[in-house]
This record gives sequence, C-alpha cells and structure tokens, in this order.
Amino acid sequence: MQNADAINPGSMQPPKTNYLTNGFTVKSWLLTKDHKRIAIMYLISVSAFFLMGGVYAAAIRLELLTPASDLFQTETYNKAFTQHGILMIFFFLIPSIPAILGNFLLPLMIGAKDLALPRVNLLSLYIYWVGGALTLWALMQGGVDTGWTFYTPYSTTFSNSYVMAVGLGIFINGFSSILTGLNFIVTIHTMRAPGMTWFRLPLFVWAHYATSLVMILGTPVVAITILLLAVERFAQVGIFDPAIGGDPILFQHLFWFYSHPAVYIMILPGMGVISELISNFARKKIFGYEFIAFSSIAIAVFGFLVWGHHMFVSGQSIYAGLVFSFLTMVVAVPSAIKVFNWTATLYKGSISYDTPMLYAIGFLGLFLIGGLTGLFLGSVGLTVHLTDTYFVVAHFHYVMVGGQVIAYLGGIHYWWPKMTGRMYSEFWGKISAMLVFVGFNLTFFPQFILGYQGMPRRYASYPEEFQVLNVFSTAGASVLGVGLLMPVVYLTQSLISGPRAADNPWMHPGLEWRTSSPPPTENFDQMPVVTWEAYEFGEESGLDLDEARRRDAVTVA
Amino acid sequence: MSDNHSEHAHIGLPGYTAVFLILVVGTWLTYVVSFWDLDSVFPGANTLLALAIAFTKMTFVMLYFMHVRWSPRLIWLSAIASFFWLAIMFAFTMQDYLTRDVGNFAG
Amino acid sequence: MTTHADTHDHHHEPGLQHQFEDMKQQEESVSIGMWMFLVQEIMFFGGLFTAYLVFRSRYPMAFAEASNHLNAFWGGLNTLVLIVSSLTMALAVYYAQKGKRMMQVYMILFTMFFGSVFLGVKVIEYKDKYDNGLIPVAGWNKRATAAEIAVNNTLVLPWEIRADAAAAGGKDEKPYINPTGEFQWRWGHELVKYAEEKGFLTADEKVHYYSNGQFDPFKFQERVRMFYFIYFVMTGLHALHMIVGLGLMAWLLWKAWLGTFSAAYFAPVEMSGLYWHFVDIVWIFLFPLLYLLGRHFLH
Amino acid sequence: MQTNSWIPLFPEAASSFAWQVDYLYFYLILVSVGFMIPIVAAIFFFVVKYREKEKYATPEEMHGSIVLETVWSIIPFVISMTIFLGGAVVYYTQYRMPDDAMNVYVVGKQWMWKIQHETGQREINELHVPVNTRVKLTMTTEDVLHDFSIPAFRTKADVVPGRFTYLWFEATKPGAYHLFCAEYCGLNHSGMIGTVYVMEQPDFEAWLQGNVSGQTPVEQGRDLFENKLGCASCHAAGQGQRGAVLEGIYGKEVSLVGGQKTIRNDEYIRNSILNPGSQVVEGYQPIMPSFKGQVTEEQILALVAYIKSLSGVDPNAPAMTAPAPAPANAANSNDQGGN
Ligand code: HEA
Ligand code: HEA
Ligand code: HEC
Ligand code: CUA
Ligand SMILES: [Cu+2]
Repeated sequence: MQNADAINPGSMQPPKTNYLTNGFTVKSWLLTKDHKRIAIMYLISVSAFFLMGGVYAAAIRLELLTPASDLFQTETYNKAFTQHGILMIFFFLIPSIPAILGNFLLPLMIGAKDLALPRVNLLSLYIYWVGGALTLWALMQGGVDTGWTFYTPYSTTFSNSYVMAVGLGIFINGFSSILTGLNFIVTIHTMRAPGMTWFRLPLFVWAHYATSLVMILGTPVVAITILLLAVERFAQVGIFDPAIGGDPILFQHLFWFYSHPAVYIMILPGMGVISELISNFARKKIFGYEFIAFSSIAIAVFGFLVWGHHMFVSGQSIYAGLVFSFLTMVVAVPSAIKVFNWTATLYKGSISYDTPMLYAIGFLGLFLIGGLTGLFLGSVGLTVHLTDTYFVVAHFHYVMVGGQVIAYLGGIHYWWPKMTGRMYSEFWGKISAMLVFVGFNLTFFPQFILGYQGMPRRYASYPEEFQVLNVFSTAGASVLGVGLLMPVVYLTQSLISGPRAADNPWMHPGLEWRTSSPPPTENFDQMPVVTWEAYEFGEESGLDLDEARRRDAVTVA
Repeated sequence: MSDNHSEHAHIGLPGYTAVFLILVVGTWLTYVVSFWDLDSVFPGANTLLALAIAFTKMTFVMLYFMHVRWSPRLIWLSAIASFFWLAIMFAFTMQDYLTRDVGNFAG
Repeated sequence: MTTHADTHDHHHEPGLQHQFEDMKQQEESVSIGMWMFLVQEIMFFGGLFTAYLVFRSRYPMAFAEASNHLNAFWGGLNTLVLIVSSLTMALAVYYAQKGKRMMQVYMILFTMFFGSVFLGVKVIEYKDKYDNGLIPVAGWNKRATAAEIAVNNTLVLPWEIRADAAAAGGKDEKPYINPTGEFQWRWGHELVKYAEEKGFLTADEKVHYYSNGQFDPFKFQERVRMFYFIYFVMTGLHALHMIVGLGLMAWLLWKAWLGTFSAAYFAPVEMSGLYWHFVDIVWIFLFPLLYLLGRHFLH
Repeated sequence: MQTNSWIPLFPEAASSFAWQVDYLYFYLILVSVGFMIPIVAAIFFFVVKYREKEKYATPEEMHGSIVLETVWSIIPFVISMTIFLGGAVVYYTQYRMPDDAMNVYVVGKQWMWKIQHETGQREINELHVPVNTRVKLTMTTEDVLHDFSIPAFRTKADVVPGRFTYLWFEATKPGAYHLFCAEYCGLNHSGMIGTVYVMEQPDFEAWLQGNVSGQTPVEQGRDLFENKLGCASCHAAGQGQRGAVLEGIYGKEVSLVGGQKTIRNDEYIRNSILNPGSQVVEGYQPIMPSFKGQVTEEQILALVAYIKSLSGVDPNAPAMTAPAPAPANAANSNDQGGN
C-alpha cells in the first residue's frame, strides 16, 4: 500500500510540510489564515452541530412512536423539533458544504493561494462560533419552542422561552454566512489563475458563486427581521403583534424573503458537488456545462421571487398566492435542466461505483422525489390541503437530507484523500451509503402518505390511525442514524491507519488534484497555468493515465 | 477602481464642490416641497417627489463621491442589483397588501 | 484580471498581502469585497424600509401625525452636516491619491468632526423625545418628580406645538409631567379629523383608530408609538453605523498621520470612504421619510 | 373515528371540492412518476451498460446539445404550467366564498376552538354541520395564529389575530371528521383538535333544538370534559398536564394562591368553571379560561357530576355546599345542603 505514492509522480520528492504539519500548536490553528485549516475547524464544529441536531431528531422520532405524548412533556417535544430545525438549518446545513468543502476547495480549484480575504474568512469562523455558543447557551438555559420559523405573535408575545437569546445567536451566525459569501464572490472574481476563464471553472465553483449571491442578498434581511422581533419582544411595540397594531403576515414576508432563497443555499452547493462527482465517476465532460452553470444563477435569482408559496393559507391575498404559485413553477425548471444534464452525462461514460458515486446516484433519485413533491406544494389548490402536514416535512427532508446531506457525504468521501492524505475504507463506505439510502427512504417516504392523510406537523400526539406509518418512520430513522454514524467511525479510523492517498487518486484534471495530498500551505508550488477545459479526462490535460494504471496495479498487488 | 493608479479620473476640487452644492440644494428642495400639498394633485405625489429627490441625491453621491462613474462594470452591476433586489422585496410584499380585497374571496 | 504573471519574484510592495500577486489584484479584491458588503448593508436596511412602507401605507395619518412631532429643523441640519462630511470624506480620498499627507489628515479630522456633530444633534433629538415621553419603551421616558407634579399637572406639547402655543400668547414652557415614564400621546389627532372631513380616511385606518364608531385616542396612540419604534430602530441603527464609521476614521487618521497612504496605496481610505458615503445615503432617505412626509397636512 | 376511503392509506373525501384536490394530486403523481420512471430507468441503464471496462478510460467527449436543452426546458415548463393552472382552479373553488352559505363563527384560542352558530348554539372543539349545505366559517383568534384544518374536506386556513379569515365547504357525507389546528400555536398545539360532525338535515335540526342525548349526567359530563369542552386538554392525567389534578379532590381542602383555604364542593367546582381566576389553586398558573357563556347550566351540572365521580363520590349523593371544617377524609361528608 505504501508503495502507491512512491510511484505517483509528484510524491517522489522528499516529504515536505503540508498545511496540516505546518505548525502543531493550538495557536497555529486558532490564528491561522489558511483556508484549509479554517475548513477543517468548520468540519469539526459543523459535525458537532449535526450530531446535536441528530439527537433531537432521535428524540422526535421516539416520541412519535406512540400516538400519545408520553415520552416527553409536550413542551419538551416542542422544544425538540424547534431546536432540531434551528441547529440543522442554521448551524449545520447552511454552512455544511460552503464553509467546509467550499472553503477548502475553492482556492484550490481556481489555482489561488488562498481566499481573497483570509482574515475575513477567519472572522466568519469566529462569528459562527460566537453565534453557536450563544445558541447553545440558550438551549441549556431552557431552549426555545417557537418552531424554527419563529412565527409572530407567538414568538414575540406568548412564548416564555429563550427566543431573544436564540434569535441573537442566529442573527450573529448570519454574518458568518454573509462573510463567507462575500469572500467567495471576491475570490472567484479576482483570484483565478492564468488561463482559468469563467467557462473553465468547475461547476462546483459556479454553484458556490450562485450560493454566495443568495447569502449576500438574503441573509441581511433575516438578520434585520430577527432583530425587529427581538426588539419588539423587548419593547412590546406592535410591528408584528396585531394586538397592538402590528402585522404577523409582514413577519412571514420578511422571514421567507430570506428563508426561501435560503433553501437554495442549502441545495446549490450540493448540486455543485454532484456535478463534480458525476463527471468524475463517468470520466466524462459534464453534459451541457453552460446550462448547468447558468441554471445555478437562474435558481439563485428566481429563488427570490417565490417566497410567498410558504404563505398560501396564511391570509395573504389570493392574487399574491397565484403569482407566487406561478413563479414557483418557473423556478423548478432550472432544477429540471440540471437533472437531465446529469443523467445525460452518464450516457456513454465509463462509470465506476466508488462510494462517492453511490451517494451521487442516491442524490439524483432522492432530489428528484424531493423536487417533484415541491411541485405538489407549489400548486396552490393542493397545498391548501398539504401545507403544515407531514407532506411538507417529507418534502423538505427529501431535498435537504436526501439532497444536500447526501451530496455533502459524497463530497466528503470524494475529497477526503485530498483533505487528509488518507484513503477511507471503500468497503465500509459502500455499506454506510446503502444504509443511509434505505434508512432515509424508510423514514421519510411514509411521511408523504401521512401528510396526505392529514397528519399535521409539530404534533406531539396524534390520532391513533396514524401510528403504523409513524412506526415505520421511526424504524427507518434508526437505520439512518446507524448509517450516518458509521462514517464518523471509519473516517476517523482512516486518519490513523488508512492507506496513504495519492495526489490524484481519481485521475481528475481539476487543479485541486494537481497539488500534493494534503496540499501545502500555499496550495501550489508554482502558480498553475490552465490550458485545458474543465473536465477533460484525457491525456491532453496533462494526466498521465498509464502511470496511474501502473500505480494501481502495484497497490492491488 | 480605476484601471491605472497614476491617473485617477476624478472631478477634482471644483467638481466635488459642485456635487456638494447640488446635494445642498436637493436637501433644501426636499424640505420646501414637503410643505406643498401635492397629494391633492394625486395621492402619494408628495411621497413620490420626496423619493425622486432623494434618489437624485443618492445618484450623485454614488457616481461622484463613490467614484462609481469610473468603476468597472461589476461595481455598476452590484449597485444596480442591490436596488433591484430591494424593489423585489417592496413590490412583492406590497402586491399582497394591495390586493387583499380583490375578488369575492373575503366574503 | 486573469493575466497576472505567474512569477514569484515580485518585490513586496507596502501592504501587499501574501495571497495576492500584485497590488492591482489586491485593490480589486478589496474594492469588490467592500461593494459586496455595501450590497449586504442595503438589504439589511431594506428590511426596515419594507416594514416602514407597509405601515406607512396602512396608517398614513398616524404616521403623519407622529412625523409632525419630529423636529425637521434638526433633521435638516443633520442632513446638511452629513453632506458636508461626505464632501470632506471625498476630499480625503482625493488628497490621499495626491499623496498630500496634511490635507488628508485635515479632511479626515473634518469628517470626524461633522460625524460627531451629527451624533451630537441626534443626542439632542433623542433627549427631546425622552423629555416628551415619546420613547416607545415602557418606563424609558423622563419621569416627573413629585414636586413637579405638585406644581403643574398639565402636559407640555412637543417642540413645534409648544412654539405655536407660545406665539399664540400661551403660557411659557411648562415642565413635562409624565410620572410613569410611559409613552405619551394624549394630544393631536387633528389629522384624523381633517382626513375624515376630507373623506380620505381609509376604511382600514378607521378600524385601527376607532372604537365603537368613535375616535379612540389609545388605539391611535399605539399606531403613533409604532412610528416611533420604527424611527428609533432606523435612526438607532444608522447612528450605530456612524459610530463604527468614526472608529474607522480614527484608525485612518492614525495611518494617514504616519504617512501610510500614497498615490500607490490608498485603498483603505477609499474603502472607508465608500462606507461613509453609504451611511450618508441611508440618511438621505431617512430624512424625508421620517421627518418630512405628511408635513403639508399641518402646515 | 375516521372511516377510510376505498384506496388504502387514503383519507376520506367528504366535501364538494375534495375530489378536485384528489384529482390534482393524482395528476401530480402521474407527472412525477412520468418523470421518475424514464429518468431512473435511464440512470440504471447507463450505469450498467457503461460501467467501467478499463480503468481511467477516456470516453468520447460530448459537449451538449442546444436542441436537447431547449426541449427539456420547454417540456417541464409547459407541464408545470398545467400544474399551476390546475392548482389555481382548485384554489379558486376553495377560497372563493359562496354568497348563500350558512354562517358559522369560529374563534381560535390557545388551545381550543370556540364555535358559534348563527342560531346561537355554541360549541367547543366540535362543529356540527348539515350535509349538502354550504357552510362559511368566519374566523379569528384571541391570541396567536392557529389554523382551522379539516383534512377530509381538503381545506384549511390560518386564523389570524386582529382580522378575519374565511373558509367554506359543503360536506357531502355524514360522519365524524378530524378537526386539527395546523398552525403551530405553542404548548398544546397538538391538543387543539376536535371533530366535525356532518349530519343529515333532520338530525341537524334536532341537534339545533338542543336534542338531549340519552346519556347519564356522568357520561354526559365525561363527554363534555373529554371532548366537547376540551377540559381534558389541560386536565388529562399524565405528563404535560397543566391543569390541576381532579382525581380524588372532591370534598378535600385546597390552598389557593393568596393564602386562603377552602373546601372543594359543588359551588367551588362551578366557580372554577365559570370564574377560574377568582380561586387559583396554589402551584398553578391562572391560565384556565372562563367558560362563562359557553356552558349551560345543565352542562355544569353534568360536569360537577363527572368530577365528583372522579373522587368516587356517588353523583346522586346529596351535594355538599357549606364549607365544612371537615377532616381530610370527609369525602363522603353527610353535610346537608340544598342546591
Ligand atoms: C434544500 C432545500 C429545499 C429545496 C431545494 C426545495 C425546493 C423546492 N421547494 Fe421546498 N421547502 C424546503 C426546502 C427546500 N425546498 C423547506 C425547508 C420547506 C419547509 C419550511 C417550513 O415550513 O418549515 C419547504 C417548503 C416548501 C413549500 C411550502 C410548503 C408549505 O409549508 O405549505 C413549497 C411550496 O411551494 C415548496 C416548493 C418547492 C419547490 C417547487 C422546489 C423546487 O426548487 C424543486 C425543483 C426540483 C424539481 C422540480 C425536480 C427536478 C425536475 C424534474 C425531474 C423535471 C420535472 C419538472 C417539472 C415538470 C417542472 N417547498
Ligand atoms: C438540515 C436539515 C435537517 C436534517 C439533516 C434533518 C434530519 C432529520 N430530521 Fe428533521 N427537520 C428539519 C431539518 C432537518 N432534519 C427542519 C427544518 C424541521 C422543521 C422544524 C420545525 O417544525 O420548526 C424538521 C422537523 C423534523 C420532524 C417533524 C417534527 C414535527 O413537525 O413534529 C421530524 C419527524 O420525524 C424530523 C426527523 C428527522 C430525522 C429522523 C432526521 C435524520 O436524518 C437525522 C439523522 C442524523 C443523525 C442520527 C445524526 C448523525 C450525526 C453525525 C453523523 C455527526 C457525527 C459527528 C461527530 C460525532 C463529530 N425532522
Ligand atoms: C387552558 C387549560 C384549562 C382548561 C381548558 C380547563 N382547565 Fe380547569 N384548571 C386549569 C388550571 C391551570 C387549574 C389550576 C389553577 C386554577 O385553579 O385556576 C384548573 C383548575 C380547575 C379546577 C379546580 C381544581 C382544584 O384542584 O381545586 C376545576 C374543578 C377545574 N379546573 C375544572 C375544569 C373544567 C370542568 C374544565 C372544562 C369545562 C376545565 N377545568 C378546563 C386549566 C384548565
Ligand atoms: Cu392552535 Cu395550533
Ligand atoms: Cu420555499
């Protein structure tokens, strides 16, 4: 095994320091401006939040095993799903791919030494920590029970939980996301290596560009909304509370102005990852590159026009409901384009089934279901029946877990050798990918049926006829939980005893693979000059494929 | 930012002063017109005029004080885009409020 | 922008950070970064403007009434002050580019001076609201002492009405009586009457000002209080931005004094300038929206 | 309670426009399956057929095709427009209020539905309506957002404080259907449920006449307590119970907030229902709403009978009124007193 890198060109030189070995003190981590180290710190923090969100999910599923509200008090249940939603969305899913993979890979992919504003990058991590710490503190003090949507006037006047503290945590955390987006946009504009034109950028970069747009244009609005909510709670003036002249629907407008586009913050990076995975494991240039690139931008832009589809039954005007429904349909088309192009990329490829590819294929199926059920919800007349039922819960878990989380896992596996210099275990990787897939479907598919039957969401207890499907769902969640915890084990294990990874284990032409694994602090020994198009898997982009085959032969032997 | 450090295409002292004077006049104007009853011409006329003046003032500040006039397209784009997004937020929110009574839905 | 040479032997220019190849790339990055930040800021204030828009269009009379009790003189003065500071800021950039150290320092000093004047005026205004019981938070207004209550138990109206009353031969200013420190709005619903006479009081407004077919001062007060809430949040956030701006200026002043900036390196001045002008622009909108709209009704 | 439809796992459809919603749903399923099958089949086919034959092969490049892209942009767009139009039509029937409907007024409140008929009847967490009649609900709430949702009728609408929202339906099948609060409204959101009874016209008339059922007072009281008035939403035993424990209390002494003590007799229980704020039990929040105006005297009697039965008191035993300086075990006190 150890011979593998001996043959790989580029590793013949004496071992040099990489970003991981460049300083071992705590200070060298906490004060680093290296985007790769910041990404690793994000990886650890975000995983911790994921685990916490997962614990709340387990609590939710256990309570729902039986119709009565018997395991916890109703109040505890309400806090559980609220905190599950808040942690998962604001502290896990939004930063997941951008702050970890995006941070790590963006400069590498475009041939830069770092992000354009490294100090801002570190600042965003600190802001994330401060926001997270405040939120955790509030959760320990007693938590919050408003639902992650914070609808007024419950949140402003009636809830006796720690709304302000959690709100402040989210407010602060928002700026972390804004700064990340800002940094990405600047970096993509100014830091591309010579020859790296816009249309040679990996689609991962395009997806992050679109994501960053949403972060910059949307996040401040939710920040100010939550600020208003907190000030109203404090001063008891009615901006949102109708008892004193305010308007609860205004809150919903402002909240969803951000939070609908935010769901695209939660899927576009995943789509970027999937573009990379599909083309790599089919060893083919992605089909319709420009269309995928522009559809990302289109999603980001049109995503701002549809927020009212969360408010179809809220009492907004009928006319507005129709307009928002229409635009919701329009915004689904760019996603459709992506799905078709991914599928077409497989045509006449040379497809291998490594773990990341299993995730990518899983993503296609699950996102398809999630997206198509989004259309159900976008169709006004139908949503009147479906809204606020488990159908919605199933829809968004399909896109968020089946989409982004799966893409995130695929991405982590795919770039793991680059990030750590070690190979994970293919065997365990495949097992866990399949467990996740099966467990996920078993958890959330029954919820579509429950939803159409009318089971409302956010219910601690429910009528008995819904129990059977809920039992399925809880059973599925257990499988899913096992599937998700396995990577924690075998990935950690790979750090200690995993085989050393080659610089370019997949023989991919992208710039991130043209430096050592793990990369040195300044990423490249020499400023790369790009002369090839994106995703050229042949020899013309400088890949020595025969060498790689020999390398593998030795590894296998 | 200009393409070349050595020649900053700016309007110089007289230019800056001129812009300044425009802004002062704008402020004075917006104050004065606020006392005219334009709403009797058509409702909202006062607001419209006040916003038009504010917009003009802003344009001068952005173009000259903030050097947008000599900036690359990207800066123009981001300036315009941010107002476009504001417009989306205003328009789509108000479309709800202004059409609450349309049709026989309320009863 | 993608053509910078792939050499590593560039000499280190002052202020060039390691991740960049040359100054041009750095300046471009910083400038785009600053603009993206401003875009973010615009959306941040945008949320507030949306709230303002919704409520102003719903309660025009209450908002006009409330706005009439802001002091347009101070607001106008502050607009001018900010415009002057914007000019001096622009000139600070101008002189930085010219490499004139002392002029730069003066201009930054002027900018800081006018910025502080602005904040000073804001303090005067806030104090006036405090004295007159117009702060929309319970118990945050001036409380009358027992002695004051004993001497005089009439309300004193805010600035203009007070002046009008004095001109009309009324009594001198009286001490303001507000024993609880609550928000006070006992006066002035002339506008509602006026609007009703003229027939442009909307049905929606009636719902929100009237109880049982009668004008209800307490309901009306809540709508007025809402205006003041928005007023304080907006101007408060704006003032916060001014304070941050002043901090930035102080840092610039120090740098400029050390002679850091030259025709080749002045990005920090320019970037701080962008920020300062942005804050000015926000005020350009706040002034008419908060102080002026609806003024014609009462004058 | 819910009768099931002939399709397994499918909810009862019992309103005039429920079929429209169902058809729209089936149409969307059709569209979804229509996209799923070809796409998933294509993926499987490609993945198997073009599986890696040689490591690091370089398959022929394909850049894309404008024609294909256009086709697969336009087709989804057109289909999505049919979905939009279908939705719009259904929405129109759901949310356009009929002129000639029977009016019912609904007030949401943490955590119960208070309903009043035009003819004056009031009910809580229950709605009785005649079949094949258009019913229009005019709704508001006393506190936070709620949402009046009847899955079998395929309709719902948020109930917003400070204004009215409206809902209408025409029930087509007699039966009992779930009524849910579908907008999160705090602690007992999941307890804010009830039942919609669709009755044949004559039955409904009878109901309007206040047709008394053949229940005993205790049964009637239990029914009121558990279903009709929603007392159980706070007083049901177990975790999450926010109201006072009612089992075994009758005739015992109670300490009230403020320090007084009193004996729980019939008057006390009656007062607890009509005027709960006046005697708050120590250790509880004064959150119990007053039921004044919503319970008839007969109902109070039934409730008292039921609460007594919880303490093992024979409801027919003479009522206890005078606050007796009785020992704690005076549950079966013989103190006399008229009603
Ligand atoms: C990653 C997050 C994510 C993503 C990507 C999406 C994507 C979409 N969502 Fe989802 N959504 C959420 C997260 C997400 N959503 C969340 C969290 C909520 C609930 C919030 C809460 O209340 O707590 C929600 C709720 C929600 C609602 C409100 C439900 C309600 O509360 O009543 C609606 C309504 O329109 C909706 C619609 C859509 C649509 C149309 C898309 C589209 O973008 C999907 C587009 C994709 C496809 C369409 C599939 C691929 C296309 C084809 C295979 C071709 C065929 C296509 C056509 C015929 C057009 N979503
Ligand atoms: C990113 C978003 C995200 C994710 C990943 C999940 C994941 C899961 N969610 Fe949730 N969910 C939401 C977002 C998310 N959810 C939101 C926004 C709501 C709405 C809240 C509201 O109504 O306000 C919601 C609500 C919600 C409900 C509805 C509650 C209700 O309405 O009453 C349910 C019920 O089944 C549920 C279940 C689950 C389950 C079983 C998972 C499982 O997939 C979880 C599996 C995860 C684990 C078991 C943890 C594994 C952890 C690791 C692998 C990390 C380990 C790392 C280290 C140790 C370093 N979720
Ligand atoms: C919103 C919750 C709620 C509902 C609904 C409710 N209660 Fe209560 N109830 C309480 C609480 C809390 C207390 C204790 C505080 C008090 O005495 O007011 C209480 C106290 C009582 C008591 C006195 C108990 C004692 O220990 O002395 C009686 C009797 C009672 N309720 C009966 C009823 C009946 C009958 C109904 C239905 C018609 C009802 N409650 C509905 C919350 C509720
Ligand atoms: Cu009422 Cu939920
Ligand atoms: Cu949405």
